Amino acid sequence: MSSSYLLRRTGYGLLLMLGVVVLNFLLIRLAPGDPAVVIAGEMGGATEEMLESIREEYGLNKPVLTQLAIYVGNVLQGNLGESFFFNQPVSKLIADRIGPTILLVITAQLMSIALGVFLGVIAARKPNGAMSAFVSVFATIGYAVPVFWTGIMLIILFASSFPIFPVEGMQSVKLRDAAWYVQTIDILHHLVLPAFTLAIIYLAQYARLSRASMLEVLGSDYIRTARAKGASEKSVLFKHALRNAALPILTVAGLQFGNLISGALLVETVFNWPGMGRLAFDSILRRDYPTIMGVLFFASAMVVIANILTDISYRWADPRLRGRS
Amino acid sequence: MTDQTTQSSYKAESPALEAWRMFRRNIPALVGVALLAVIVGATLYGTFFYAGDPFEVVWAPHEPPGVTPDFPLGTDYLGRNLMAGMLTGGGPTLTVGAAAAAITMVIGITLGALAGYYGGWVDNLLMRITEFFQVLPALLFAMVLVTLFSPSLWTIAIAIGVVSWPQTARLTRAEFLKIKELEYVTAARAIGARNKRIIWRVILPNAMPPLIVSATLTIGVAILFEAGLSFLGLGDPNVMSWGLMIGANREYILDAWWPVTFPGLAIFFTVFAVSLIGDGLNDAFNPKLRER
Amino acid sequence: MKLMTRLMGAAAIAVGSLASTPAFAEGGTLVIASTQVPRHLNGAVQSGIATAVPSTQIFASPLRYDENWEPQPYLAKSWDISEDGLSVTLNLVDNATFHDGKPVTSEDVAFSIMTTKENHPFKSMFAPVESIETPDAHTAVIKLSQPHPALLLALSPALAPVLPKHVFGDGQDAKSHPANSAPVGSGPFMLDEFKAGEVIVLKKNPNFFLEGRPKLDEIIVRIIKDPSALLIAMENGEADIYPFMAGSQEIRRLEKADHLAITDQGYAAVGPINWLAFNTASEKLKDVRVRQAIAYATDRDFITKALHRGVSKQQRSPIIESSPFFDETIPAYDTDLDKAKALMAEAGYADGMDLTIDYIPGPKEQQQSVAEYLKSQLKKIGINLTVRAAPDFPTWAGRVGGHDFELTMDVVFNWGDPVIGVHRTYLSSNIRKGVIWSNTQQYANAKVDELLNAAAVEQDADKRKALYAEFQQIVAQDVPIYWINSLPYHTAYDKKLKNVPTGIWGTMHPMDMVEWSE
Amino acid sequence: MSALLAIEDLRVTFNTRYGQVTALDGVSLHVNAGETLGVVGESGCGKSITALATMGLIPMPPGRIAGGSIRLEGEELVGAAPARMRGLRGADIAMIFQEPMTSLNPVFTVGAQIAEAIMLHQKVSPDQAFKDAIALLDRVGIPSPDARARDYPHQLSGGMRQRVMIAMAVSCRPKVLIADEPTTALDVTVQAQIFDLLNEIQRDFGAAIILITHDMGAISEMADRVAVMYAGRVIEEAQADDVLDFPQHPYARGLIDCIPALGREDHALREIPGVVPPLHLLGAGCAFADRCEHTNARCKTEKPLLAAHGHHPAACHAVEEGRI
Repeated sequence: MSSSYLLRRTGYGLLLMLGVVVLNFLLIRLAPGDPAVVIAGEMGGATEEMLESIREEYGLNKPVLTQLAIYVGNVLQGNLGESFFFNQPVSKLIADRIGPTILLVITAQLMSIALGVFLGVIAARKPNGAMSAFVSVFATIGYAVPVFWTGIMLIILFASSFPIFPVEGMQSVKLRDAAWYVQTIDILHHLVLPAFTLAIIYLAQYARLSRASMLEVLGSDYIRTARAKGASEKSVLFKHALRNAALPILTVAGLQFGNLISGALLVETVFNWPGMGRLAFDSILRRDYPTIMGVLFFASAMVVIANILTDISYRWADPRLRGRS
Repeated sequence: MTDQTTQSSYKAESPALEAWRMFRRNIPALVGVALLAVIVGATLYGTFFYAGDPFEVVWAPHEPPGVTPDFPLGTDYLGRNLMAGMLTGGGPTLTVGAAAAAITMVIGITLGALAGYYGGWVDNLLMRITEFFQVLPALLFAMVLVTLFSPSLWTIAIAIGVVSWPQTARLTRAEFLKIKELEYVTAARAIGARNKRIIWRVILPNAMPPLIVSATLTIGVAILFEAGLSFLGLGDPNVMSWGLMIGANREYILDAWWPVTFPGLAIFFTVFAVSLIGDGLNDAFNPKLRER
Repeated sequence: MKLMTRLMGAAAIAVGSLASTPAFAEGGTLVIASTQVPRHLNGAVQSGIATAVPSTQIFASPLRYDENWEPQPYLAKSWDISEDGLSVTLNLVDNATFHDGKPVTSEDVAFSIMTTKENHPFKSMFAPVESIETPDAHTAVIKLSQPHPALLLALSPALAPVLPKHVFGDGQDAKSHPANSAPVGSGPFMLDEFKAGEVIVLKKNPNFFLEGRPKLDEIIVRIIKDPSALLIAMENGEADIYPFMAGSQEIRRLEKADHLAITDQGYAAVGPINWLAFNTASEKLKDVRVRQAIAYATDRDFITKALHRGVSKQQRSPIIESSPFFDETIPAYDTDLDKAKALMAEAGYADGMDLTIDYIPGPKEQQQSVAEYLKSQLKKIGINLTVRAAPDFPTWAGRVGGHDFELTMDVVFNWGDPVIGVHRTYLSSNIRKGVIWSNTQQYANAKVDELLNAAAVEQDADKRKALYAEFQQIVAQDVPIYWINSLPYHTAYDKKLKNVPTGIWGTMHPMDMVEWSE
Repeated sequence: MSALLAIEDLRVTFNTRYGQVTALDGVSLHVNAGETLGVVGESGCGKSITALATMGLIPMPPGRIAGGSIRLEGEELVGAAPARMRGLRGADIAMIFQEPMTSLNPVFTVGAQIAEAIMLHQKVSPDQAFKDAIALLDRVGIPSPDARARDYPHQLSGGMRQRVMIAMAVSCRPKVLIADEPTTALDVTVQAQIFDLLNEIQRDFGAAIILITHDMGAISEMADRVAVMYAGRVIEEAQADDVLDFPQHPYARGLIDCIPALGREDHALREIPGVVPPLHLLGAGCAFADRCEHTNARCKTEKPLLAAHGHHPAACHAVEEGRI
């Protein structure tokens, strides 16, 4: 693939991001309520003079369009502003949390794709078999279960009945001075339930999708060719068919990424996972506008990046698209 | 098998009839219809048989289910009747689901149809807007909308609609791109039909099957969405809904599993039913899958 | 899947065995669990328990208090109050240094008190302070415009952290000073890491000016907003102490844990009152009889015993009942529905009325539950109450601060001395639109103003008490607020912990004596 | 002389939603080394099923070999172990498919696909296999085979792709090469080239070819012997010239008449009226009865058997009764 394509794609992504910034800003500033009162309230009540000095400090006494221009200018320089609630730059708040969110989302994504595709391929081998029926039912169930409810049920189950997995947080604070590998195991241990909860919806969808996709591919002429060559069943399934069946899965994986972030928001809340989703939720409740905007910005950026990566891998996986733009 | 390619010349049926015949034979889909009928029925008429104010404190908090015959599902953290909550809580959930799906379909179909039919700069512009909305993480954006404009059933439905339409728009556009090249569209144009008529009277009806399937699934998604928002405490607090019940009782899950479990199951079964129906419709409309 | 489970199980065992062997040495680590999120760590410009707990560890203050409301030396080894009550002299220790090694001087004390006066929301705390003289590096003389008996309590760690002037005095606005999130103090612990909204890690200050303290090596504050997650953390030993626990379910549950002890001591100075406030300026509620009717209809007994499952105590007065200024003779408004109906009829509302009630979003049991309860209870005297929920704190604060409400449930703290936490609610001079926790009831009674102003400057404890007694009688008659209960704050802690802070400020107090018993 | 490949009385059934249908109803065919057998018939007559059955590629379920035998050099293939069939496929029996556009895997280079076929049956290194693949591409007449081997199928034209398919099929020097309508999807000029190539390959490798087609022109060019199939049965079988010059069965006559003869005055093509009936609607009588102008009562009730009544074997009551 050409680098000019990548460049164009990235440029377009940046343009989308700019749109996101403008939209968020206008939306939030046009909403009812005085941010200065919000800030003062968080400090524990304030006088009119304090409100005035807060307005001054956060530039809230300027016209909205001027504020927008300033904000966009700042964002372009990588400055997302100061949180209304925390006495910290939004970028630091997000930097503290983006890692855990990415860890959760990527783990869930990989988990759901790996397991889902595996189930789907197995099911596709016998379209009328028991496994196939299971995948169909499981897919519908996985789709219908509210993700936060699954999380809660897992907490009930694992909190006391089977306390083999931690049900809250990402790390045992008492291990924060332990060796790196102990900490890594500890984090992975904490990751199991949240990642599984998040993965389960998509796992079901990937299973269903890859089953359908595999069935389609398995009926195609080149699979017959592969069999006619004398290729083994394993090679037919996992080499010849899966490479082709993976294309729609990739597309969906890219499109799902936004939903995955939405799901992560709920899962983080349920499992007290120290990620961006919870920051977003808390900031919305606190009317911490700069933080909300920052999180929306980063979340959209993650979607844009995921889409670009999907595009790239799609082109890698499907030679027919290479060299085309 | 190639040996069957000629069957159509022997047995001709109208597509709708054929689809209905397929659907009627699809047992999971029928299960879905039955399940949904039970849920909707209970929501609409349940209070005739079991009256109760879901907000009223009627009993000791956290009475387990099955202990007091008056409160078969037990009580919540305030001592409110869960059975009453379950019966009245479905209404808002289903209403928001249906309304949000309707909003999604209206926006999605309109934009998708215009983009697909006119192509060119219209298509370009509308697709850029669609992409833009696809980049925004839906739940997050809906949360912002709901809090900024204060939560009520309407704002929730609108927020869900506003964040969910892009997929429908894409689907509609794809269908329109396909159908507008077909002979009968050319024929309609040849006899001088106006664009408006071609879009809404000629192409849209033929694009409906996948859109109906998509609408069904959108209802399910919207219900889950409403539940998620309510769970986070962003639902309308003056209206008892299943999501609200889960969110309100979540703090106490270690002591009482039932106030969270029952509404969760209700949401699950509703969405399950809806998606079974959606799958059934999909199979019925999509002849390629019939053999499977 | 199976392999995964097995792997994770193995990891669990590995981690489990690591955690069970004491990972800490001598001093050890104390993990504090908290549901409250601090904005930053500087208590000089921010009120609230979330900031105060870490702030009192990081910053030392002129005085500290024991469990009998008696001031004790801290940065001030002694203090004098002049005869006329207009000047207070603090004699500072000479070996105190900030975490960056610079000495603590009277300049810093003067700077800190003036900064707090200007920026802290509790205006009455240091309002009479006119200037602070620093005759030498270890003497500070506070000059007052009028006698101010509340001053000594205001010099507590929770309210008067001593900031390093060389850090905070650089001209930046103290309210948003970057150092608020990376503070340098002279307290027993130093900030190691602050992940806003998640975790605060404090390390032992090796140069703490009190010999042999602190005992602990490390204090970690873990913020866990979800109560059930927090309970699990306490039960699993992931956290060692959980202060400010107010939920009856939480209390009842942690009482059952073998390794934990529960106490309700340590909240005397906080004075958290759960109350029902009336907008006395509104058409329907300006008639005192309506307010009294609602008071008679509300059953404190039901609320504390049934709704709160017996963990909370009834509260009859604007002054917390554990305070020395509380007047026991105050009318209690024992539940009397007939009387309530009669009052309603007298006020011309025999046919009932419609009202709305708001509540602070937060712990449901104290606020929302009571509001919901009132909805069904007030129906009995013909009041059709609509619960107006707010999705978030700012929404609620906007309504109440903007005087756009009829009834609201609220939780307000006494903060030790009535001058700090009580006056603000009842002084007519403090009716300030847009400001939450001012006199949002818009209650104005000249006699009350007079009594409170006199009590603020009265140095004789008995006379002061008498002034407050009269004040309490009047406001109980006028019911601008119907006080319901004190928040059932409890502390759950590991039984192996020694010297758990149970003084008047509880954990908003330096934990330099806390240690593990092993 | 026993044939290289002998199919006898082969019955294949499929389960469909219309119930069980018989796709092959007692098909017998054979082919000798170096010989080309043409199998003709309209689509749906069972030609491809016969080929797939020989390859052991009938999808089961829904398909099932209900009876008969397929022998390669005397070895029974019906019911052979799957591993054994895999070993034979591509090595001893190879197949070229109708649709070169879709028969190559779009995500692998053509070189890799040929090399895979080689490596599946011969112990060679991947490098060597790729080199062999390039040599094969050269052999099947692809210019600059070095570069083409690194191309993906979509980068090649249809004719090129069919050459690739042929290269892949002959990569292990199969004894039997089944070509299922190898030229249907190609331009006429390319068709001739492909047939030339097949002829060359046969000369070089000495393989037996089963050419499946509906095109009598192709038969006349390629085949030594011809079997005509209709609705799952062989209805006429003989040397190519015999069938072409003296078709017996009315269906075979129809097929021959469909050939647009060069230089003939009337360019109007004759067509066989009607279509092949769906297999699930086959009755007891001759499957061609509905379309045949010689049908009588017997045709409707009794299936004719393949037997030499006239010039050569055909399955037709009318021929047997001498009505035509």
